[in-house]
Amino acid sequence: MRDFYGVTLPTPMMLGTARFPSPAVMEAAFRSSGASVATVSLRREGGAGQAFWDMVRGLGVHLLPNTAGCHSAREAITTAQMAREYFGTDWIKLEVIGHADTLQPDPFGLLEATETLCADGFKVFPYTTEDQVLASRLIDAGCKVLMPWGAPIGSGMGLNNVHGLRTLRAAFPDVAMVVDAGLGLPSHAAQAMELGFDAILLNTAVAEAEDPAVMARAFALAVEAGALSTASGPMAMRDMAVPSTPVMGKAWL
Amino acid sequence: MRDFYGVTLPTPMMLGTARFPSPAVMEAAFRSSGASVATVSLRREGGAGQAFWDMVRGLGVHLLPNTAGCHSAREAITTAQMAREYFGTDWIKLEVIGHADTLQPDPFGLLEATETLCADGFKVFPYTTEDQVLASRLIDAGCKVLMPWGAPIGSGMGLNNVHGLRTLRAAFPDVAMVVDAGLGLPSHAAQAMELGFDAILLNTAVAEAEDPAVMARAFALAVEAGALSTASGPMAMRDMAVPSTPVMGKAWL
Amino acid sequence: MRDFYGVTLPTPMMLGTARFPSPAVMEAAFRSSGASVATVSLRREGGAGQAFWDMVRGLGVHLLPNTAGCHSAREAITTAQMAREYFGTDWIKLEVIGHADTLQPDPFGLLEATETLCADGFKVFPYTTEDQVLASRLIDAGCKVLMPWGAPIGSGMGLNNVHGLRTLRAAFPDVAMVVDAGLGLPSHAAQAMELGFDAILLNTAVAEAEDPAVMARAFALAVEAGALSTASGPMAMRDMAVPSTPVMGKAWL
Amino acid sequence: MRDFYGVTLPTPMMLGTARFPSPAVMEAAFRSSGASVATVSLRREGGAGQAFWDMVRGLGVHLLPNTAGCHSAREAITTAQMAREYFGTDWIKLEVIGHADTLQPDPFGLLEATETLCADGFKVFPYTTEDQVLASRLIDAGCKVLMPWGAPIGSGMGLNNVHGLRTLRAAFPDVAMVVDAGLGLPSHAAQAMELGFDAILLNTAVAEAEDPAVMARAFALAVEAGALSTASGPMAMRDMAVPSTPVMGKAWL
Amino acid sequence: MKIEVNGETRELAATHLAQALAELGWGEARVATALNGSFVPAAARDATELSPGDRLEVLTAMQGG
Amino acid sequence: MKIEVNGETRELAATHLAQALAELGWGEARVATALNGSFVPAAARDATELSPGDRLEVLTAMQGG
Amino acid sequence: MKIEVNGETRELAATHLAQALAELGWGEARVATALNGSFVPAAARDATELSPGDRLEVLTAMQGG
Amino acid sequence: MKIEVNGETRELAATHLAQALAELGWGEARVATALNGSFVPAAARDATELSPGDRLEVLTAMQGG
Repeated sequence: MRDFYGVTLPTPMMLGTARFPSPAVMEAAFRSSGASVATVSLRREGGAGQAFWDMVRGLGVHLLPNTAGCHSAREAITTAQMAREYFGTDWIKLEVIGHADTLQPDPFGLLEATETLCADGFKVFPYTTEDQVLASRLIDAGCKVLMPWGAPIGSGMGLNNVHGLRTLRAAFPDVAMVVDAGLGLPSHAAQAMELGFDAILLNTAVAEAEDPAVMARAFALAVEAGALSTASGPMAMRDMAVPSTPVMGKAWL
Repeated sequence: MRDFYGVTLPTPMMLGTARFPSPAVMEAAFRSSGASVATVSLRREGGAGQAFWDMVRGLGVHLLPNTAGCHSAREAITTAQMAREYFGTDWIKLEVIGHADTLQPDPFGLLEATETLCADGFKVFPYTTEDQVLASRLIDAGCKVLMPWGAPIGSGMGLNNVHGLRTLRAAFPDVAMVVDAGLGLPSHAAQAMELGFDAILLNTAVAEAEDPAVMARAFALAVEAGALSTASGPMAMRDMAVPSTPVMGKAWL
Repeated sequence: MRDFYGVTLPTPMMLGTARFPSPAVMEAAFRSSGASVATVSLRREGGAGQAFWDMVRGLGVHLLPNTAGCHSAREAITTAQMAREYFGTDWIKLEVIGHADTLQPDPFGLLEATETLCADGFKVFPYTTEDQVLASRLIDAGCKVLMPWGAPIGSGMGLNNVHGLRTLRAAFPDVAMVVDAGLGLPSHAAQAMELGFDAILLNTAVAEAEDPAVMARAFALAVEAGALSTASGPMAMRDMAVPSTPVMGKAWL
Repeated sequence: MRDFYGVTLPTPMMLGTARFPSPAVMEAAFRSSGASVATVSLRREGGAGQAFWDMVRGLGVHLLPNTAGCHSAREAITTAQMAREYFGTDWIKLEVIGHADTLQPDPFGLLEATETLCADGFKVFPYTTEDQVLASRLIDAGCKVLMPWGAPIGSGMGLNNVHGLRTLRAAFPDVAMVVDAGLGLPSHAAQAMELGFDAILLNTAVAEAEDPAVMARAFALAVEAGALSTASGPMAMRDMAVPSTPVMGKAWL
Repeated sequence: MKIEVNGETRELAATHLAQALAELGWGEARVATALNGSFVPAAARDATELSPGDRLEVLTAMQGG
Repeated sequence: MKIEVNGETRELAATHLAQALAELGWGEARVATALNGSFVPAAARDATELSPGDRLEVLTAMQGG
Repeated sequence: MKIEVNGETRELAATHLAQALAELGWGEARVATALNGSFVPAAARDATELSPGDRLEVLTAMQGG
Repeated sequence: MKIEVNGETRELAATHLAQALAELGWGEARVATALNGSFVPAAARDATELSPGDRLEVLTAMQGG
């Protein structure tokens, strides 16, 4: 598997920490899935911060702070700087939201923030679209990882633009790519890996399942399945049938 | 998982034994996937039969003889009787082929052969279409398992008629159903299990992969993923985005 | 366009007469669409029959009586005989319903009724599935027209199994085929004609539109569009972009 | 139909003038389709310019010059200025290409050129993606028309991201939107109009058909069909069947 | 005698189908008839005897899809 | 007599199926048999007479999908 | 002086950011700080003067997707 | 002087754009012009001086998609 800014992850699965019914259920989901990265955020101190901080450190996974909810480059940059100090990592999942309904990335604010943060030594994981031109600009700015969306955050629709994602993957074969947002079922995750992506990041589909720990495990198996499939050289699809059982030696009855 | 004529399978994966580059590779695929059923056939004795028989018995899995290549009920019935004696099992994967190009089941010949074989004590696994009326007739004839196709045998197209398969699954909630034929990628297998099917049967997608043992493992993980997903109560798909990270407590920057 | 039992239709559109808000609206839909066939049924005399009969004759189109609601071959055969006398035509849209929820055709009852009616001189328009083996049996029985479903009656889902329909179309190039049931939007109708079908039959999508006459016109244009497309030799789909504007002579600015 | 910078078009179809086998065939395509806008370009004078100019003026349609092949805002701006003088129109189909393989728009160069040209009094028709944030920036810059792609230019794939296009359409209900590029079949055009788009622009699918004039007519009918469908209030899609023929009064046979 | 007409039991004086239709007020009406599930052509109505308990269907044109 | 074995005409001295299998070198082999399109169980091979032109199928395990 | 802390106006005696955090009970807490929209590293809190009306954000770890 | 016209180097006597177009045989032709990447309106051609090495583009209508 490609590395992420020099880090080789044990599993191609990144998991959010939000929307779980309880911290215990969240921990169970990390254990059952073997997710190797946990996304976290910064919010106003209300007393619960220390306990959450202790807990996520206890997960023994890489922490990936996000800039969720930031609608401008400036907000995202300041949030990233605060996160680097708080979480002690220069990894940042950079979200610059362009629209409240779709939570889609703002290509302009995203590029601006990416250029500033890369110059400031951050290792940026940009939450982006499948736009290939935007991708090339982010790579020029210093990104070694891209996180294109599959569908709007929390929608569970899966991969809305398979052709666009395939084109993006093919355009930058050497860049690590993570499908982030919109996955709803394990088959979506397997499909993403079959398209050649390097990992997935998900949260809602696991946290909102009736049994998050089991669903987390299901996604973990699906991404591994998709990765193995890509590695094992799939058959070519055919438009006609071909008998699997040999016809030769068939009896005349 | 539902049982198959009283037998509970350790894994929801059935694997064919044909088209592998070598017996050793085939055995490796069974080991890596943990497939619990192996499909086999009868062909004219050419000297290789005994060795193959010894080998498949050595796999330690349930054997499911097929009637591949039979184009009439009579042929299929005679083949089934010979298979029962040879393989010492009353399980039969009943194929009555209706057309050489698509290898699609012949609904009429299939029903006729099913009625005869069920009456004769066979445990029939009918290779059928997603046709719900045909399904009900096969169930009336005594089938406790159905094997609807996903796509033409060996095509690797996946699930050509998702709505039809979903309708079939919903119509007979208590009948064990195996998606047989046409699967090309693990995501197809996961999707089948997410639709509520109980197992998959595949051959070409594994045997024709560059590394069959790894692809077999990929499919095994995918079916487990799909089964766990169904068991864990997936989220409902939404048409709009919903932030995963809480908005409350967001800083004003 | 292929003929239908020797009759060449002026337009490849057949329209049902049910579920319209009023007879006047229904007539408007026929006028605006130029539909060349109207489907009708027989029901218990309640006093309204004569007026409806006068009205549909006034449409000046071919009448195609159906056997809607018949769940057995016997019922369908008797209904067909009554319809032939009443409507004075040997055309019959043969429906033998296999399941009340999906209203899908019963392949067995349909074939039985078709064989009896063809032998009795009827010109059968069988409402069938995309099943190619069933199709060949219906053709052997004497059908010169097939009416495969696109989706369940009244669902408006469009073409649920495009691959199956394409295969059916290719298998019997000389048989007139009408996509019947399940069309919801004009694009579905255009797609059916692009797949090489010869006509469509619809009812609910028109009758339940807010403005049935306008929707009927929309479908009429769509089927003509699809038919012209097939006739004019469409471009081949490409996986990559090709500039339409010539690159040669481009200025260097 | 929405207007385009104050101009109401007689038909929602715009047609390119390139890749036709001959000028006569091109003229036939305009006549048969009733396309109301013709796209044209500027290239180095090689002697044929005057004749082409006379011919396109003779079409009696609105001319929409493009900036095809421009890979920078600067190139596109200069080309637009030259086109305004040459063709005597302030309409410009603004293309700023971001990648030679996909010919996809460059969001950054496109926005820069749009801002300059709108400020300079041009009526910009930007060739853009389905990106909603980019769309809002183009609208802020002064665009009253957007031309999102359906698929890469000349690919004929149709609408690659239906969800994205539906979202874009819903986000800006008052802006005229034209699906430009990638349409291959009339059903694609009908679908675009059913999604609520106001017109289509195509070229390759018509020019490369075996009979361009007939295919142009097919697309013209399809866009009209789609527009009428949207206007006539389509039925709601259902997941289950509903009989069209009334069940009441059904005989007991 | 009592026979079932379009699902309702009726007391009729008629002994033959043609008479029954007249008695039911359908003498002139354009209808198609089936007796006990079998089609009876118009030409055969005069000669078709009725028996108590017969199931008569008298059908006419209706909207259809 | 001449019978057809797995699609090839063979001259056999055997008069019964069991003998034929032995003569064909399949006396000990694990096989399933059909004569003229009908299954013949192993237990019935001794008693199964052959006639000239009979069609004998002798099958064994093979790969299948 | 009055400054705005996490969106609420507070009356503080502190003149520098470090003092303010102590006065607010966050002297020991693991937090990240921003003043008027700009990040203030922990090391700079002692030297960072406050002015009336300043907007102070004091953030901590929270769930995120 | 030598200037580049539509990508080809040409030796011209003309000192201004309008003269150059005439010398190139495009005096009457309907064309649009750009000099060194910038648009030159028709009205400005008389007054537009040329310098050695200038890049002149002379464009006309062509098919477009």
